[in-house]
Amino acid sequence: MIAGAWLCLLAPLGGALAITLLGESISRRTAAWLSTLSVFTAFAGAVASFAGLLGRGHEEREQVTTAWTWLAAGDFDVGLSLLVDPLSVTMMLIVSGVGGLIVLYSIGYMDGDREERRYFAYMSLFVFSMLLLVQGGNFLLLLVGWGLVGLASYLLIGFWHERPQAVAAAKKAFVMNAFGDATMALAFFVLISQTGTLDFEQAFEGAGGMSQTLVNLVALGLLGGAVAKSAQIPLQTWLPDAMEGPTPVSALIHAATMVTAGVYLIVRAHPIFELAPSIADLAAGLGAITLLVAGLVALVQTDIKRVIAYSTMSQIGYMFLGAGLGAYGNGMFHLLTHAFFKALLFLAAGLVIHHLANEQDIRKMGGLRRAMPRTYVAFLIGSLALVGIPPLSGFFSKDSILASALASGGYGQLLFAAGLAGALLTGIYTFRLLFLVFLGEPSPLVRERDHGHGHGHGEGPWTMTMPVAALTVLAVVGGWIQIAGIWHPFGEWLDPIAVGREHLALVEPSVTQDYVTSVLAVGLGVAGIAVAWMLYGSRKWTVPRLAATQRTLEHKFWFDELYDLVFFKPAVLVSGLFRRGVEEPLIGGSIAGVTFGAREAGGALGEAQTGYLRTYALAIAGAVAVLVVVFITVQ
Amino acid sequence: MHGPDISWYLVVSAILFSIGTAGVLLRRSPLIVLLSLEIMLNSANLALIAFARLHGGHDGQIFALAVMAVAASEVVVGLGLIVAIARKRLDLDVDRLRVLRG
Amino acid sequence: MGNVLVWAIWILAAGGCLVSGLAVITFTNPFYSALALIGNLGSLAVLFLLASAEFLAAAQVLVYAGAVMVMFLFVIAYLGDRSPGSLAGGPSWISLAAIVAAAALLIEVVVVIGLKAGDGLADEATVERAFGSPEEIGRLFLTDHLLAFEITSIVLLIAAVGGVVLGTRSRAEDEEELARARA
Amino acid sequence: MTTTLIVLPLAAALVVWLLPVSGRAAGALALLTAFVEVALWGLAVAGFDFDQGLQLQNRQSWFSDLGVSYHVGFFGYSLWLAGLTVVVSAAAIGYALWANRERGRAYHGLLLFLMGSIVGVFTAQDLLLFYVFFEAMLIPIYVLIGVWGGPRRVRATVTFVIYTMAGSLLMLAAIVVFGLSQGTFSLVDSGTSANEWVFLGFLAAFAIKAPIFPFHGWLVDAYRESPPEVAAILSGVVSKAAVYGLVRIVLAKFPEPVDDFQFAILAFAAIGLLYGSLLAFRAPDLRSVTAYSSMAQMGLIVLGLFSLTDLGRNGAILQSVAHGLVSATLFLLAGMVETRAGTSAFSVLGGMARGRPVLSTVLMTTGIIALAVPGSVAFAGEFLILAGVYDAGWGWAAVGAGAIVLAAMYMLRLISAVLHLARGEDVREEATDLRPLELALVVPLLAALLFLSAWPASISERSFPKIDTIEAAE
Repeated sequence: MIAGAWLCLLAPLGGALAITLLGESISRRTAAWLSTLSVFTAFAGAVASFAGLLGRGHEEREQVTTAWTWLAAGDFDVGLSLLVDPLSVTMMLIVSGVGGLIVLYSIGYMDGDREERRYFAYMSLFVFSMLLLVQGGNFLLLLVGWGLVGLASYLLIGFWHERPQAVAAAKKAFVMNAFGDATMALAFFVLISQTGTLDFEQAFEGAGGMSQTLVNLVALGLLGGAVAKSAQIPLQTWLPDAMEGPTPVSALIHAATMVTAGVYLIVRAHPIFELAPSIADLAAGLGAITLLVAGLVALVQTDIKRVIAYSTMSQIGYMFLGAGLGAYGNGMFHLLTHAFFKALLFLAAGLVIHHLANEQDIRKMGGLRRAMPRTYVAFLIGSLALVGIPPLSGFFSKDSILASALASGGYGQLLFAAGLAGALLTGIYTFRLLFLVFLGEPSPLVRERDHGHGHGHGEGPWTMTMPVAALTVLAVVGGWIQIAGIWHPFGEWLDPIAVGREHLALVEPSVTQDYVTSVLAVGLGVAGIAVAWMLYGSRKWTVPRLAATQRTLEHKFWFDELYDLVFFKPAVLVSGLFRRGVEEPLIGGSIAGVTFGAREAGGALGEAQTGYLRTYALAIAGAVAVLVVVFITVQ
Repeated sequence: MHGPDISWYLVVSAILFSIGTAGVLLRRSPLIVLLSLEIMLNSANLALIAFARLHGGHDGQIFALAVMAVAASEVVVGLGLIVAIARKRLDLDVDRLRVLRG
Repeated sequence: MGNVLVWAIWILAAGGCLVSGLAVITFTNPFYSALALIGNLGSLAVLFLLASAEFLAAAQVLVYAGAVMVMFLFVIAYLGDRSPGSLAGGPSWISLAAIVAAAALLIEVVVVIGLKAGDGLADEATVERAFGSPEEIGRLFLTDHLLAFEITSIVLLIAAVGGVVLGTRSRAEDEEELARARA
Repeated sequence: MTTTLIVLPLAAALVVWLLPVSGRAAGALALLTAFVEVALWGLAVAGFDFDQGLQLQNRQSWFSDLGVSYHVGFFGYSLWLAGLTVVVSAAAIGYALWANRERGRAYHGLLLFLMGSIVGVFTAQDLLLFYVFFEAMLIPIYVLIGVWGGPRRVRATVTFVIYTMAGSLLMLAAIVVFGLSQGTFSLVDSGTSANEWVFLGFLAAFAIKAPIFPFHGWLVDAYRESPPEVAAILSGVVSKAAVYGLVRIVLAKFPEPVDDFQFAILAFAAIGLLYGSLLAFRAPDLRSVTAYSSMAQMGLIVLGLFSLTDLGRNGAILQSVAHGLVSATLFLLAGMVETRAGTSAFSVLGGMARGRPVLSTVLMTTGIIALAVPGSVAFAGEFLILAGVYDAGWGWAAVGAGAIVLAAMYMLRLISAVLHLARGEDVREEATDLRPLELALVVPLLAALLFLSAWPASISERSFPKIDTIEAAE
């Protein structure tokens, strides 16, 4: 089991290193397969760990293994240790499993790119980092993984490094994530200073003895990291831009795995959030706001990937809502199903983009159903799962979150309402996308591609279609492992991560609440689909023209402009001020002043050099006379 | 053999030293400046010898002997310079030799 | 009786010393100045003798008054007529300051002798007859002060070399001379 | 052992200067010496007991009546700093050999001399000896910048000389006063002092050397005008002489003034950290960014040292080594970029990643470590430092955390400006990728960085003996 965990972690790292070091001595195709192989090896390791845990009693499902002391100073030390428990194994399975499928898909998608090797090295690096994040046995290693996934994300968003937008988006993503890293680090400093350790168990115990303010600060710092990584308001603006990266990257990093790390963090650190209920409520609230805002913005986006990106933000909002309210199991459950259907949507979108030679503007698409029937089915299933139509996976997971919200008091009910509104929005924007892309008359672009390509090409090579098929199946059946009110194997599986503490899920909705929620949510989802059909499918209604609203949504509520004004511009300004106001006049000026002064003084003293021998001699004699006086008086 | 005590020697030495100083500072001919320097050196020698007598040790005398040797060297170099200056057809005048002017 | 004689000789020598010193710096003709300096050195030698520095007195006469001054006289005979006799020029305050500085030094030393060291200078050590004799000096020079001795010899050597270098005509000067002769 | 480490390069320098060999041969000899140094240093590490204080001592009385002695030896932290010195110097000498500098004998002799004196600085256990090495270290730098530097080398040298001279004189005065009042110049035998003026004298010298805001006027010119390998040594190693001085002299000998001035020093360090980061963010070329980021990093290191905590102190040593390796690598890479494009100005660079995978991988990796991505050794150092300085006040840690974000901003800007976007005006299409020889220069440095990233505790756990403070170790 331990060996499985190490294999799982190290295989992708090995893959990345091998591809980097071998360089051009292997073909691009070999590099691609090497990477795929390494990720599937990791999956095998994860499965082995999973099997190992299943073979144990509930109480013994927590294993820590330490390779060596990673960082130590004084009394503080942190091991390079892995934690294998149900939570981390769940994440390992998602990351390596979905990751493996997506890397496989990339073989077809990236075929022919000049820098394929680099791409696959980065992909392996990402999987390694993500696994380190979820397997890390203490907060510091978690932060290391946290930073490394940010790095891999940066590298992959900016993969096409000759595109200015891609480079800018990559930088933006990294810097916003660095902000989150910094707040997390600050939280850790508080923990170290108060408890002397970053070990999960010990830190949780120590946190119990801290003052409320400090616990709140720690929780707030962690939340800052989570919000940045998961693109929640107010640190959400990087995610849509991140769509500049290759589509499989968006599927893997910006949908299935990395962006959900915030949820993982909240669940992992739940004892701290339980000690700081106000911050947990804040997390849930931010989730609710994000799911609404993202849903609204998604309504007007014209880039196929950006629509899906906003829906990702919105879905993670649900997870935050659940995790913040204490419904950890349900939050994780949604994380799992979301990984399936969102990866599916991205990969299907990738097929479309691939088919249309990198065109991403949905206004130029339409009527693709005929050209790409299988893709259409996959996309449809993904969309239905996203909207939460039974019996697809999204239904089970999203409704359980909403039911938990309904069950947790007044605040929860407020959030519940927001979640329901989000369900309506989800229906509208998801099917707007579907109808615009696949239904209607084929657009000029689509027709041209169909003719140019001929039909032999089909919908993509098997390396691309196979993962899509697999994810389609998972998106359908993925939700059946937990059915509200009937069976909860997933919740029970996750329970042991809080052995000896309260039950993992702090809120337990009643069966009635479950059914009420389901009826409402599904009803609203269907209503959303209907609205989308009237607007974009049958076009019986026209899209209302509300200029101000439209503009606000198109500018994504002006967040980018705001941050530019509040952070970037001042940084540039202050930097310029320092350069012109301090560095040049004061620091440089002081040097010039010293040189000038020295030259002047030299000139003045030069006057004293008369050249007359006796002035020098006189100086000596006078000095001696004075010195004698000094000696006499001093003695 | 009781002659004047050491303080008298020192007074003579001091007067000689002042005379030498005045000579160095006031005269224009480099030759006489050199001669005045000799007076100063010798006044110092006198003081050294007087102190040697006072303490009954030889160190002062040894020192004075070394000073003589140094004085001899100084004369050699000094005179050599004067001759060289003269050969360059420059004026033998300390007031004219002021290329070190700042 | 002996004391009176010693005093008399001492006063004569000291007086000669001071008078000849003044003469050195006042004569306009450097030749006379040099002769006065010989007198000065000679009277100093007498003072050395009275202070039990027999070897030094001898060295003073032989090396200084003899060898060094002869060299001086040669140079003066060669260049004396080209050397200005007057006092130095420049601003007059420099001359004034020079005299003040010299006087200040004198006064300071006298004050020091009188105020600070008066008593300590009265009782001089008793010395044996051999004090200051060539044997003593020579022995010390080759034992305790060997390093000083060697360094002195090196200084002399360097000075000798320096004198030779300074005295040698350079080729450029020769040619210049030649050109002038032709013209 | 210690004496050998110091004397070997000095002797080799003499040999190179005196023997009439070709520049290439001189370089080869210098490189060989550097390798031997690295090997010797490896032996020293192998035989070192990190739970003890001063080891590998050589002591010889020098001026006994003043209490001055030739006394050298290693503490854990100085061993790491010396290791940094020999490794970076070896790379620098290799670079000089590769670049085939004019007047090779003089050049390589100076580099060797520099290496020997820096090792001397890091091992000196006597104040006067420390001063001698400290000055001996500066002389070759003056010459290397002044003779082999860029177009504005004279100005750079003069500025550097003025600053360092001012610092050195203050330090000399402080040393004399301290030594005479203690009756000995030995760092081992002397006790502590509460004299604030002496303390400030030392502090000023090290603040200039580091440099700490506002004493950084010499920094940019010197780093931009020196030959790349000299800049590498200057920013990577020489600045760490300040770290050694602060640890060995200021912190160890002046506990009371350190307490009194802690706030002020932390404030200046924090200002330097932010100031350097902000200027790096707008600096116009590769070298200036590296220079200002060095300044920021030194601010961070000082922050760690003056947090007066175990975490901060160990973190500062770790960060010193990390930053030394990083900035040396960056300067060497800047030199390699300059040989291709003739400049390191961002406005005319760009797009070098296309078709140059090795260059882009190496620069990217270095840059990423430089911005302290979590998991890198620089991150480990920063983390320890900030965790330590949190105890001195949460505000310092917050400032430091803000600097993490700024570091990301300026390093990413550097990476993009060189590697990404459209091809810059001065980047010729045929400009080559890194050649194997160049790779051989930077890869060892990178390998060291990656090794330390995998195991930063190798340094942070082994810099100071565990039980105690520095004083008790003596």
